[in-house]
Amino acid sequence: MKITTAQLNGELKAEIAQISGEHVADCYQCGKCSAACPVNEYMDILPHQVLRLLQLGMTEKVLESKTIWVCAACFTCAGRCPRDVDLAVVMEALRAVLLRKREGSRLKGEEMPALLRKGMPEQGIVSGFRKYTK
Amino acid sequence: MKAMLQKIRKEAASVLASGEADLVLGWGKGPLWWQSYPAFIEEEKETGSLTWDPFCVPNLSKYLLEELWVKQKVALFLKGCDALGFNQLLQDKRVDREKVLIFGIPCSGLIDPQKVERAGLHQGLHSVEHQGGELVFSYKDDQKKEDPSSFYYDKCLTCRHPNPVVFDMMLGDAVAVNPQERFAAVGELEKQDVSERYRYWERQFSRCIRCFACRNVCPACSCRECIFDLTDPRWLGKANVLSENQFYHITRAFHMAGRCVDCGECARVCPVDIPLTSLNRKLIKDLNELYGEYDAGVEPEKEPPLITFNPGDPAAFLES
Amino acid sequence: MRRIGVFVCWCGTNIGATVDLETVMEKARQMPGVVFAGDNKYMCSEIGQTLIRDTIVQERLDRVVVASCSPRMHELTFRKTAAAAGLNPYLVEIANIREHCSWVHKDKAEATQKAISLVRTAVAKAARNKPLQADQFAVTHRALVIGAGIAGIQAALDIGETGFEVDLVERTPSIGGRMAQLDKTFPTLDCSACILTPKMVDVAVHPKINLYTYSEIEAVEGYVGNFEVTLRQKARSIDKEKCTGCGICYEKCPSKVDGEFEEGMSKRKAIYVPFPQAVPNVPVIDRENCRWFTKEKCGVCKKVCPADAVDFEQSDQLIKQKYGAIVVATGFDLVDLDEFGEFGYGKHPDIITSMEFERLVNASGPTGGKLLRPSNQEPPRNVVFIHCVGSRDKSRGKPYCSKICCMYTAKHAILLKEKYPKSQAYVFYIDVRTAGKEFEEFHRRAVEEYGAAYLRGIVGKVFPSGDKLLVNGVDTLSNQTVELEADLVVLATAITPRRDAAALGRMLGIGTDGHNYFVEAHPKLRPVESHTAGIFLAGTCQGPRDIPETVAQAGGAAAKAIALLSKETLLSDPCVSNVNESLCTGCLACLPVCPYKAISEKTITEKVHGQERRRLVAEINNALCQGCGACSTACRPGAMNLLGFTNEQLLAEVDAICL
Amino acid sequence: MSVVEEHHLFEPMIVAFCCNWCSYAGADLAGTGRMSYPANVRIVRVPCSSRVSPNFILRAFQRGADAVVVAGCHPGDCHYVSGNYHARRRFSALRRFLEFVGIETERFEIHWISASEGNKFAAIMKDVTDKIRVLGPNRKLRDVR
Repeated sequence: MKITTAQLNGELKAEIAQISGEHVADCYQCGKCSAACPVNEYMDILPHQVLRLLQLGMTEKVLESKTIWVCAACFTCAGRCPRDVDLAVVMEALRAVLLRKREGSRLKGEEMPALLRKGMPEQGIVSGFRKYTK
Repeated sequence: MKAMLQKIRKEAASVLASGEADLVLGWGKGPLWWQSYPAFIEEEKETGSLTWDPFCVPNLSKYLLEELWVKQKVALFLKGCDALGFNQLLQDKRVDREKVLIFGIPCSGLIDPQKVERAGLHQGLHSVEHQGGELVFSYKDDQKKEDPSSFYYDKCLTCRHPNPVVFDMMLGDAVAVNPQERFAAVGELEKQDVSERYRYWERQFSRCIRCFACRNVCPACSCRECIFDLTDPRWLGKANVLSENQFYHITRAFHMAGRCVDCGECARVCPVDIPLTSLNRKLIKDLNELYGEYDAGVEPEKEPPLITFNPGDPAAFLES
Repeated sequence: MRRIGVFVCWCGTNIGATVDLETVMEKARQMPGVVFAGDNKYMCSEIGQTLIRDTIVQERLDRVVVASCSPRMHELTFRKTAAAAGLNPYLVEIANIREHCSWVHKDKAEATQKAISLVRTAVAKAARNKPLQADQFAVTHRALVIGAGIAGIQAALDIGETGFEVDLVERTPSIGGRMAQLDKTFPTLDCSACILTPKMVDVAVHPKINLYTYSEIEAVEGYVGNFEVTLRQKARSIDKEKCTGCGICYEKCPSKVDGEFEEGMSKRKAIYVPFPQAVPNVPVIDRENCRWFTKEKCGVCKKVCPADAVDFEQSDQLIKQKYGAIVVATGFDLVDLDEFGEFGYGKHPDIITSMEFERLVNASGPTGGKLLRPSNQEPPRNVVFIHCVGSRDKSRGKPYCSKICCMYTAKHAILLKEKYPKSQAYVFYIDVRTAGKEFEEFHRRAVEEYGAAYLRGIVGKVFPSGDKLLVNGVDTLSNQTVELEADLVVLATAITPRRDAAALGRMLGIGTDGHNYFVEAHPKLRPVESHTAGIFLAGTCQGPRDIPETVAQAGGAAAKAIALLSKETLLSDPCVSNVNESLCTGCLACLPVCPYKAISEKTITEKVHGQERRRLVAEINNALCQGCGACSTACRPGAMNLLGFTNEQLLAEVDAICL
Repeated sequence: MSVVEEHHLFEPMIVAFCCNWCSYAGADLAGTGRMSYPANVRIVRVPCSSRVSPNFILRAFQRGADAVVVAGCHPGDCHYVSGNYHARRRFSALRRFLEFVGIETERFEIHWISASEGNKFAAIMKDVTDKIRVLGPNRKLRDVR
């Protein structure tokens, strides 16, 4: 896949920037997020690569990746980024783009009490909502 | 009241007789009931003309500016507010403390002649006196007794230092101090919105006739030549227009910022009754809030807020 | 009536492009007092200045307004031009129609209107300028150097060489600074002590350099040419003359303290000499930890001292001294690592900073130069170096690059391999920045000859596992996660200014930037001068730099100081406050607002109605006054007026600018 | 049309007193950085923010200024050590006092701008101009003779 000017300023890239409010250009690829990520070995593309691909406008490649679903939104990367780029929110934006286009939220609010009673930890529900609702 | 009068005359006589002072500043009685004017007594025999009644309001300390040039030692009588004024002159190095002998008079409040007139008691009135807790109005052939509280000057109602803060000898025992809240009027004005307040002050300042009485009576206004009289640079135009009046009153109030002893004389002498006290008290209130309580005139050695600082000062603007 | 000349500069196209200068000149001719308006492509050029000089003579101008760039650039140039034509230089005013107009307003019509307004304002001010004479004041031919690291030492030596007296003040017991802590220096791998110690000895024996170690600056007053500094010579509790430096005292001393020089990795005694090559080689008693001073017990050092040099009665001495110039060379500190928990500093002894690594490989260090793991004193096999710890970090550390870590980490990798040929260095980096002479070649030797493994990506987490350290990283070139088992982890920590730099800056009256580095007068054109005349900057107190740059800058600062000291007198700035004694009431409200204590009381006598009167007025010491104008604002009757920015001038400017 | 364009017909006139060592240098930096800001702002150079007297500010309003800005060094960075500390107290009192006599506080602003904050200078001047363009012309204190 060649990098072209059309790609470099594609409207999908702008949409993600608008949803997340983050400037992916701030990242200088130091790799700390990938290094710190607790689930990096289950990812097909590493977190710093997600940002690199977004910088290059290759958004489709990122949207097809497993990474954005593996991400547990634990914010370790955001806490350690020397450039203040909140990667967790970028991941959320990427998921939202897909959820909004395809099937909408996978979790329904009304199901939560039942899950709670079955012993689902609140943090799990919060992360779930962060991951699976548009 | 009579006792105080005897003491005043006795002390005045003794200092003149002993030569301790070559001038005594007191009050003399004018022909009308409310006239108690500043008296300059140099002979012992004239001390009999000195008076003391509820109208002895003029602050005598500002006359020192001229008298101390020609006199060796001046004795004078200072009420609570006068003493604050004297201390402000002292802080501005305008008077030499050694050349002044101060008799302090604890003051339980003076009577505003306009309030007497409004109460209709002034027809054929001869004199007014404090007796016991009451105010005695004596006419040609009868007397009336009233409760003094509705006749005091506004400034006396909020007086926080009726007992003089500086004196060589105190002529009476201290009086009770229970001042009313002095920032009430300022608080009311602050509640209005900005344009409403502007119209309020516009009405006040447009009445100003620039007679400069407020400047001439103010103990904190003691410059040899006032900035408003300068022509080069011309700070203030002579024309009596609103803009120049505003420039005058805002600048003068700002010259008083942190130095006004709140003696209320400016508002009292203003011929068109501009509420100048509210202007000064707004600055006192803000400076106290922002940079800590400072009671001008109580401790002359303490530096007023606007010529000192500390690095951690708060600001009334965003310090991004 | 005034005869004002307005000279408009095109500045090539910088001004001419967005301002219609013809209209500006036409409007200028109609302004009150203006008798001439001319222009030139480059008013500051020779031709431009000649135009001004000739016009002053031909048109008998008594005021000059130059509409050009910022007065901070060429006010001095145009003042000199006017003076050359016989016009008092302080009758020149500058209208800043470049930085404040043509460069910031794109719409030509708007920019032209603004330029006209700025010219009108400058004309109004110039009309009220008065001729001012700068008077002269003597220069004290003595320099003060604050901080005796390599920067301070070099500056002191350079100044001393020209015969001027130099006082070199150092806070710690010995000179040498950070460089003394280093083992080898890049890029030549010279032993740091071998090149530093000779200079330290030169300083000690130099006839013109007076050394004040274990001393601090207490107060600074005065101004260029006449600084008055109070030094606090802290009590060493040792008589310098008697002490032979034999060392028995610090052998026998019972109380042990973490050694600052050893970065806390080994202990020193309460009576101590920081390092063997210390100059002066005289110990100091650390009164906070000495049992005699804390609990009135012990006193062993005094008993065993063969030269009876220990003197508990010594007290701090305050020395007041006058100086003509000051060089600030206070050096740097390292960033506080509390914010960087992920690296585990402080949680495991084998996680150390690069400075601690320097001490471990240093022959006079805690392990006598044998690089051993602090945990088990074993030689390390796998050593991980991490770049940019706290540097280039906008969120928790410093946003800037500390400049020297890439080089010294490459040096550490080489030293490691030299000491232990079977060891392996891993360097986690973002970008390797080796831009100096021989620097890139030095880095490539570390990689090619000494086999250092460079991994692109900053470590995510370091945590102990067993007796090893697990390092989680990533290589962003191959996009592989990395997990290393390391024996030692070395953090290249960011450089920061001294913790008390801001306080010293305020004491000296020099500015500090957002990070507390001292600010130079101009980053490109005046790098070694501070904004305050007579105070110069050398070394890392102004920003991260390496030893070659520090020494070069120290030479530069010394040259500037020498240029200043070589003068007999200096011209003072005539823009000082002036008292109109007839207006002054002597209230002295101005006195407390003067930051330079330049105002004092004066009693004058005058005849009024035949009577002799004495009264108080304010008096300005023109030498001390720096022209800030605080007194003019505090003066209610307007008696105090700052020349150059008088009340008349500023009111005229406000009137003109609002037209 | 955004609020600002709606008021486009009125062009405010803003006087800015800038201290030579910090904010004036910041304005210069905005210039060298070609950071454009509205031409409504006119700068008067003073050695220190403590040289700006309340009278100059009143005079500016009298002569028709719609807003006045005083810019100085950040506290602690003053080239004259304590100049801006005095200015901070003086203008804090003045700002509240002007509001008391009816002048909107938006018309009198104080900012600390260092010599390296060119962008901040441009941003502040643009922000003040936009705010005053919305607030409208200032009739108060104006000498209409």
